This record gives sequence, C-alpha cells and structure tokens, in this order.
Amino acid sequence: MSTWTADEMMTVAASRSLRDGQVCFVGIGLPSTAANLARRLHAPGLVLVYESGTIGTEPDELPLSIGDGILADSALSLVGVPEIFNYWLQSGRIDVGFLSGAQIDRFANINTTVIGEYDEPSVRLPGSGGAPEIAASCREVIVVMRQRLRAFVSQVDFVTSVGHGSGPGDRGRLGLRGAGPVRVITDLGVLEPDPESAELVLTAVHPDVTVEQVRSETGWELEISADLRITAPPTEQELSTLRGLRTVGVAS
Amino acid sequence: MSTWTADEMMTVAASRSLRDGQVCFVGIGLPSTAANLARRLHAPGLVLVYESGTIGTEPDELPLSIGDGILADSALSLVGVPEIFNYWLQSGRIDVGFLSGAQIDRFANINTTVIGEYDEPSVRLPGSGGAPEIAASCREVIVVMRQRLRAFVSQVDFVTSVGHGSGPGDRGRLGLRGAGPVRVITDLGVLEPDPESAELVLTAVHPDVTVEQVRSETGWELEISADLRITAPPTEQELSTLRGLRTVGVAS
Amino acid sequence: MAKIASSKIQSLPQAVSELVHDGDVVALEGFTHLIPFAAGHEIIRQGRRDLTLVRMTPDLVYDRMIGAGCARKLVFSWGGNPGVGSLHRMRDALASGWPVPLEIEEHSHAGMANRYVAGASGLPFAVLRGYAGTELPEHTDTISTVTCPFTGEELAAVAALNPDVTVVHAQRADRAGNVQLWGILGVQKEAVLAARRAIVTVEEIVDELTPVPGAVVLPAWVLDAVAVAPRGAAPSYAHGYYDRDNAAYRAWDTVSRDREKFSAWLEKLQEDAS
Amino acid sequence: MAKIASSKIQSLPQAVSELVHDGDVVALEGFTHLIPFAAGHEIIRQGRRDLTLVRMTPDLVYDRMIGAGCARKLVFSWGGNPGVGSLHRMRDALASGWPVPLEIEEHSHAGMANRYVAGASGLPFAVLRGYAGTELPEHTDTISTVTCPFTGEELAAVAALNPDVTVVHAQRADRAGNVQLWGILGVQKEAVLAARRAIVTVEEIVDELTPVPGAVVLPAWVLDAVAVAPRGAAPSYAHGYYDRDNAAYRAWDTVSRDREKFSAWLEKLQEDAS
Repeated sequence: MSTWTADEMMTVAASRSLRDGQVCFVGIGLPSTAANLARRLHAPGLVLVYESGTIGTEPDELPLSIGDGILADSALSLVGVPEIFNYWLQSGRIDVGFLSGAQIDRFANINTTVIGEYDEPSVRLPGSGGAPEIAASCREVIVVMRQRLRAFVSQVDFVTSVGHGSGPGDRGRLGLRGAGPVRVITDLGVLEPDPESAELVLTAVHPDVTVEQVRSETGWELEISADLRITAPPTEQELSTLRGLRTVGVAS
Repeated sequence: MSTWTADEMMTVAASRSLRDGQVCFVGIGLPSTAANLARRLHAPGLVLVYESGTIGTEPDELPLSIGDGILADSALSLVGVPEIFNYWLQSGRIDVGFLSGAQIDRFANINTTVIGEYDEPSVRLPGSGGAPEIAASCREVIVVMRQRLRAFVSQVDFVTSVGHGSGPGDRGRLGLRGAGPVRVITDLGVLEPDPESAELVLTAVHPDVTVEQVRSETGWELEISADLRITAPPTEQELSTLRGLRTVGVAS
Repeated sequence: MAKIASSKIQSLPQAVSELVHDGDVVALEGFTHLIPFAAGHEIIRQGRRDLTLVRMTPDLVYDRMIGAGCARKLVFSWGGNPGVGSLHRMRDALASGWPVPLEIEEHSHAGMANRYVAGASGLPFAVLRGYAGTELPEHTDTISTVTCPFTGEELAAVAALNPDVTVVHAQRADRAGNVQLWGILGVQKEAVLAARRAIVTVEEIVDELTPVPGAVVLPAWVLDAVAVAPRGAAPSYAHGYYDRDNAAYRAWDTVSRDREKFSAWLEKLQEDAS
Repeated sequence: MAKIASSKIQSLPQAVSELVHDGDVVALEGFTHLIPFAAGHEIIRQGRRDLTLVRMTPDLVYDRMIGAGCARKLVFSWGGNPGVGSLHRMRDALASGWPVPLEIEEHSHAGMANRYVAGASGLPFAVLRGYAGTELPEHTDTISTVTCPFTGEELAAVAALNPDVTVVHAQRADRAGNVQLWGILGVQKEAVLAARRAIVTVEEIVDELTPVPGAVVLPAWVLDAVAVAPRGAAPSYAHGYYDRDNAAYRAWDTVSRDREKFSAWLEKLQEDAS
C-alpha cells in the first residue's frame, strides 16, 4: 500500500472536485497544482485561466509564478490584465475559482491582508491580488488551504475576499453574483457551508484523520455533517501523476 | 499656368493645414485624401489614425473605406474599436480631427443626422459615427466641406457634433476638452471662428473666388476678416502629387 | 458553465435555426471588415421577424435584412453604404414603413463600442466623454449621465448591450471550434462576449490555429456554433482571403433604390438556397 | 501634440535624470514578466526621494526602492515575493519606518487594472464589480461607489491613476523609438497611456519591428524616452530573450530580511555603476 503526505491528499482531493469541461480561474501554488493534476487525470478538457491573462493554457510543467512564460507559450489566447478581469472574470463566465488564504472564518470569508489591526498589523500579508473579485464573480469558489488553528478562525481579522459574509443571504445583498465558496479542502478533510446557516461544517475527513484532530485545528465550534464521509485515498495513478508534475526551472 | 478644380484647391488647402509630426484622426473621403497628400509633401512624419483601429498607417494608395485592408497592412499598430475611441481619442492624445458634414452652422456645429425634424426627417443622413467624440476630444478640429447655401446654415437642424455650441465659453461649460473647430476649409475659401464671438468669419478666399460668391453660399450674414487672405494657388508639386494618389481597387 | 465543446461545428442553416429566434436582439458585427453577410442572408431565408438589429455600421447586410422585413428596430451609430451613399431599404422602412415599420435607437460609435464593452464586462453601463451638447440624448433613452464620485464631474453613461445572439465572421477555426480572426478587429470580441448566444461563421476549418500577428482567438467555450461559410463576408472582405467587392457595393445602390428591383433580388436569394 | 520623435532614444541615466523627479508619482509596471529592474536600480542610484510608487505587484524591484529610501507611499494590490514569501524591506518600512516611513494605498488587482484603464482613457474614474463586502473601502479613499442610471444598481468606482511617469521594459524598439513587447502583457499599455511621461527600456534596438503574434506596439509619439538596457528585466524575464532567475528571487529573501545585508547590497549597486 502506498503512503502519501497530507498535502498530497489535499491536492488530490482538490483535483477531484474539478469536472471535465469546466473553466477554472487558477491561483498559483496548491490550486495550480490541483488544476493541472485534474487536467492530466479525469478532466482533460478543463480550461485553465490565470490572472496574468492566459486563457486555455496547457503547461507541460507547473508554472512557478502566476506570470510564468510557460503559461503564455501554451495558451490558446493571451490577453492583458484589464481584459482578463473585466471580460473574463467579472462577466461571470468562469465556473470555478480556486483560492487560498492566511485566514478563513466560519462563513468562509478569507483574509490575505493583515493579521491584527490594519494600521498596526502583527503580520502584514501580501494583500488582495485577484482574490476579492474571484470570490465575487466565479460561479463557485473552492478554497484549498492547510487546516491550522491560527488559520481557521471564528472571524477573520480582515475581510479581503467575501465568502458568505455574516450568514445566509449576505452575498445577494452585497450584489455578488457567484455562489461563493462551496467547498474548503484542507489537508485534514473537507468543509462545506451548511445550506441553512451558511456556516462551514465538516463533511469529510481524509483517511486516518479523526474528527477530533480537525476540531482541534478549527477556531470555532465545528459542526459535523450527519453523513460525514471519508475521502477515498489517493489512487496509485493520482499519486504517480502528482509526483510526476515538474515545476518550471526547479530541479527534480 | 496649371488649372485645378475647386475640390483640388480645397484638398490642397486642407493638406497644408497639417503640420509635420502631428497626430491626425482621419475620416474617409476628402479628409483622408488631404491627410495622405500632406504626408507625401510637407508632413512626412504626420501620424494617421483611423477609427477602424489603425494607428500610424502609411497606405501606398488611398483607402476607399474607413476599414480598408490597406490601412491594416501598413499600420504600426492595430487595435480594436473600443480601444481606439477610449485610449487614443477620448484620452486627448490626438492633435487634429478632420471632419466633414451635411450641414454646418455659424458656430461650426455639424449635422450628419437628419435634415428636418428627427422623427420625420426630409432627409435621413448616416448619423454620428465617430464624429461627436472627434469633435469633443481632439486638440483641434479642421472641417473640410464644400460650401453650399443648403449646407452652410445659420443653425443646423440637428447638432450631431458640437463646434462652438451657441457661442463663447460653451465648450468649456459642456466639459469638452479640445479647442473645437479652428478652421473650416471649403472649395471657396477658409472660415475661422472669431476669437470674440466664436462665429465663423471668412479669413481667406481661394484664387479667383470673390467674397460675394462665398456670401451667396453662406446662410448667415458672413463677416469678413479685416485681413482677408487669398489662398496661394496649388503648386505644380501639390497638384501632381494629389493627382497621382490612387484609390485602392479603383482603376486610374 | 462553459459551453460544451463537442457539437460546436454545425451548418449555418442549423445554427441560425436553433439560435436565432423571432423577436431576438441580434448583433451582426464586423467593422467594414469580416461582415457576416452569409449569416445575414440565412436569417433572411429562414424568415425571422421582429428582430432588434444591433450594429455600429448597418451596411448592406442590414439594408437587406430590413428590406426583407426581418427587423422591427435598428440600434446603430452610422448607417450608410460606405463610399457610395445611403441605405435605401433602411430609409424606406423609416420613412414609409415598408415592408414593416422600423424603430431606431441611435448612438455614436464611441457610445456603441462602450455599450458592448459594458456588456462583455458584466456591467450594466459604461462611462464615456461623449454626447455632451449633442441632440442625441433627447432621442435615445439608453444615454444618460453619471457623476464622478471623486471629482464631481458629470460624464455620459450608456446602457450595456447584451444581444440575445451575436454573429460574427472570422478567417478560421480549429476542429474544437476555437476561432481566430485578424486584420481590422472592430468590436467583434466585445459583441461575442456580451451576447447570450454566439455564432461564428468561418472561411475554413484547420487542424491547428497557427499564431498570426494581431490575431484574436475566441475559445470554443464562449461560442454556441461555428459554421463554415467560404466567402461568408463577401461583398465585404476577409483579410488574407479575399478583397472587398467595391463594385457590388456600388451596384447595391441601384438595386436598393427600387422596391421592385429589391424584391427581385430577394427572390433570387431564396432561389439560390434551394 | 505628439511627442517629437527625433530624440527618443537616449541612455537610461539620462532618461531617469530628466524625467523622474523627487516627489513624483511613479509606476514601474510589468506583471511578473518584463519588470523594469534596470530602471528601478537607476532610480535608486540617482537617489530619488519622496516618490509615490505605483504597481499592481510590488516585487523585488519595489522592495529595493523602498529599502533604499526612494518612496514615501506605495499604491499596490499584491505585495510579495512570488513563490518565495514576503517583501521584507516593504514590511520593515511599514512597521518601523526604516529607512523612511511608508504610507500605503491598497486595492485589488481588478481595481488597480481599472484605475489604469480610466487613466489611459482620460476618465476620472472606472466602474467595476468589486470590493463589495470587503474591508478595503474603509481604508482606501480612492474606492467609492456609483449608481447605474439605468438599473439603479450600486457598483464600485475607483479613481483613475495618472502617474507622473510610467516606466516599462520591452523586448525591442526600432530606431524611431516605436516599441514592441510580447508574451504576458500585464497592464503596461494602460500604464504608459495613463502617464504624463513614459520611459521604456528595451533589450535591443532593431531596424524593423517584424510583427510577432500577440505583440503590442507602442508608437514613439506616446513615449518620452527609449533606453537600451540589455537584461533590463532580470531577475524577472523577457519572453524570447531570457528566463526568470528563480534563484535570485529566493536569494533576495535572505538579503532583504536583514538591514545590514540589504545595506551591503545597496552599496554594491552603487559601486557597480561607477
């Protein structure tokens, strides 16, 4: 039997959540790895769009940055940054946005701006990037991030990207047209917003992870879904494909 | 001594009003001919921009339409129609706009929409095209049109493109940033707005044209400039160059 | 959801039959270049009615569709036969309601271009410096004003255009239905992205879309149908394929001036198809 | 008036000396690709102060300029060392005011991109679907709202960006100073067209700008200076010329974490010039 790391399980689970033929707005790092993995496995027709303006890109190797040359070389179409945000993202034609963050809260709001107060932060994070509008405009959002107590908080220190605001109906009131986060995939399991309360509840744990482990890494009283699932372990094919992915310019 | 037609005199006079190094937003027909003539004579560095999105085009022959392939083939840069209007015209980076029209009035307002009432016109004209924003945003506007009583009217039936509105200061009040029409070049002479009243006055007559002739083709009490000039006749070089211009797809 | 790629390539009659409905707001775009004449003719043949025809420069293609009675409304910014004169079928419909009355909604080029940009961007309106001092706003209710929240300056606002269906012509597509067009680009990308449904006619299908300087590529997943229509832009032109048929533009002046001559032309169009 | 073409091509030191002034609002753009490092280093060498630095993604180039004390304010949307971590000089200036205090004006990418679009278009603001529900508008006064005059919907508005000077790097220019760039395009065209003055550094000057698929051409008449700076985008990359130096990005993390190591780096930068 094969073994795998928690990050590998997270990436495989994220890749499985993408369906063939979807159009995916991809951030760099774990989301990019998961999306490129899906394209090599069950979703060969997955369309990858990066905020650097590459549409329908099919990189042989993983890009190291959002604007890597390999994304341009293999793109069906290459457009400027204003166009990618206005004509392609804001217009509502992207199916899935993949996001990550430093903090996420019970309503799946994401913080990538500051830990602490805005004017005197304890940690200054990179900021918004494309995330606020990805969270607003994609038909649905999938969040991929490691589950740690300091990151899964009851309320984020700063709302950089809106998940479900302060509860049901908030997105509609704010005029956000996408459905928002439908799934948070971590290295421990999967959280999904409760249809009634919009609060993230645990709907799956990865193999060999206990509910208590997940709870201990969650900063609010985590509800557990009545039909809690156990994620299927990575298949040999998933693992070997994932491990075969090379990153541009990085020695293997 | 050579002879020439009134249209040739008008085109030559219009071409002379362009200076080397200027950037000119060109409409099709007489303005295009005049601009291309200037580029072959005294203004080799004249930059031609057409509303079809061709920037810095250097056609060997005259285009027949605003979107002729020859404009694309010889352009330094080719952009879409929204970009040409927003980034290149509206932004105020065009020096000279060349316009024509079916009617022009004493304040150089131009009509290319209807003769008569808008809802029941006696003649339906093509409409605005790019003219209203050319008139608004170019640093200055030069109008080229044949002088006829039915066209040079006291007040246009419909203001398609604003010249000097209803008098001094109107452009500023309307938020129009260009200077508006600085010269109207006709087949009889040249009219320019009076610095005080903004009304078009006759500042030059072409050779062999009398002031009375011009007055009889003008629908308002035309003032004559104190230092009325007589246009220098076309030179041999101007005429031979003009006559040597070939239009794409038209047998010579 | 991306539009499924498998069945993108189909015949033009099928595409028009399935995607263009009576009463639709329809935009056929192409700025002098790549005007989708073949598609316009097919819409005439299939007898569509009550269309709102949208186009910056209603050219011969709309003169024909208006003369054939397809349209109840025209949304435009410059209506003429470029380099020749007037659109006589359009004038006749406006003046005499022949064959059916025609409403108009009139803008400037900058206004129309920005309306497509807003439509493609998922915004309800666009802002521009335009229309100030002109008489168009008195007659066109999709022109308004908006005040800059930072400077207090008043600017023009135009309502977004989101056609039910946009039709454009392009040089070529690959077998997956990805489309490539080049030369004068017009507002085709914006008109396609602003539309609920999109049809592209192409000169040819190729195995691979070799990159071309200045080309725009429209992914198959934003399109509903791609149909092969060789010389589908004639009598306008397709850069790199064929030139504009200027004689045909001049000849149209004679045909279109006269209802009988136009009706004969229309009959022949129908016959040519069968 | 078009900017006169004759003297466009000059040295980078001369261009910076004449066109970048203390207190200016300066944008160095390039989205991961074609980042104008050589120009940033020259601005450091010439000791500019009190600059407002504008850039969607302050990268190493701004970390260096901030650490060197060039800036009093940073306008940005994502500030990090891509794929590596934080910008430590930026953090140090924000937290400790070293070497001088740094104000920030923070946006999203979509907001920044649209601010440049408005600037390039001669509009005082741009409209977008953005910021709703986020906390940025509470801290950034160039974010506001505007109401659609047609639908009544409230949308975000952002103030136009019009830098005093924009600097970008491109692959090449011709002898007249027309510039051609390709690969990932970013917001360079908008940033140049929005600026009062524009400097472009290029890998090389060529006799003719052979068309390249996907390339943007900036006419010489919208530029003030074109300067040859081979490898002027390193350690970022120039598509078709050289790759990104990922090791240099990683190495910067160590240098920038420590004021002394950074100061040594800065001294060496000055020495390299003389």
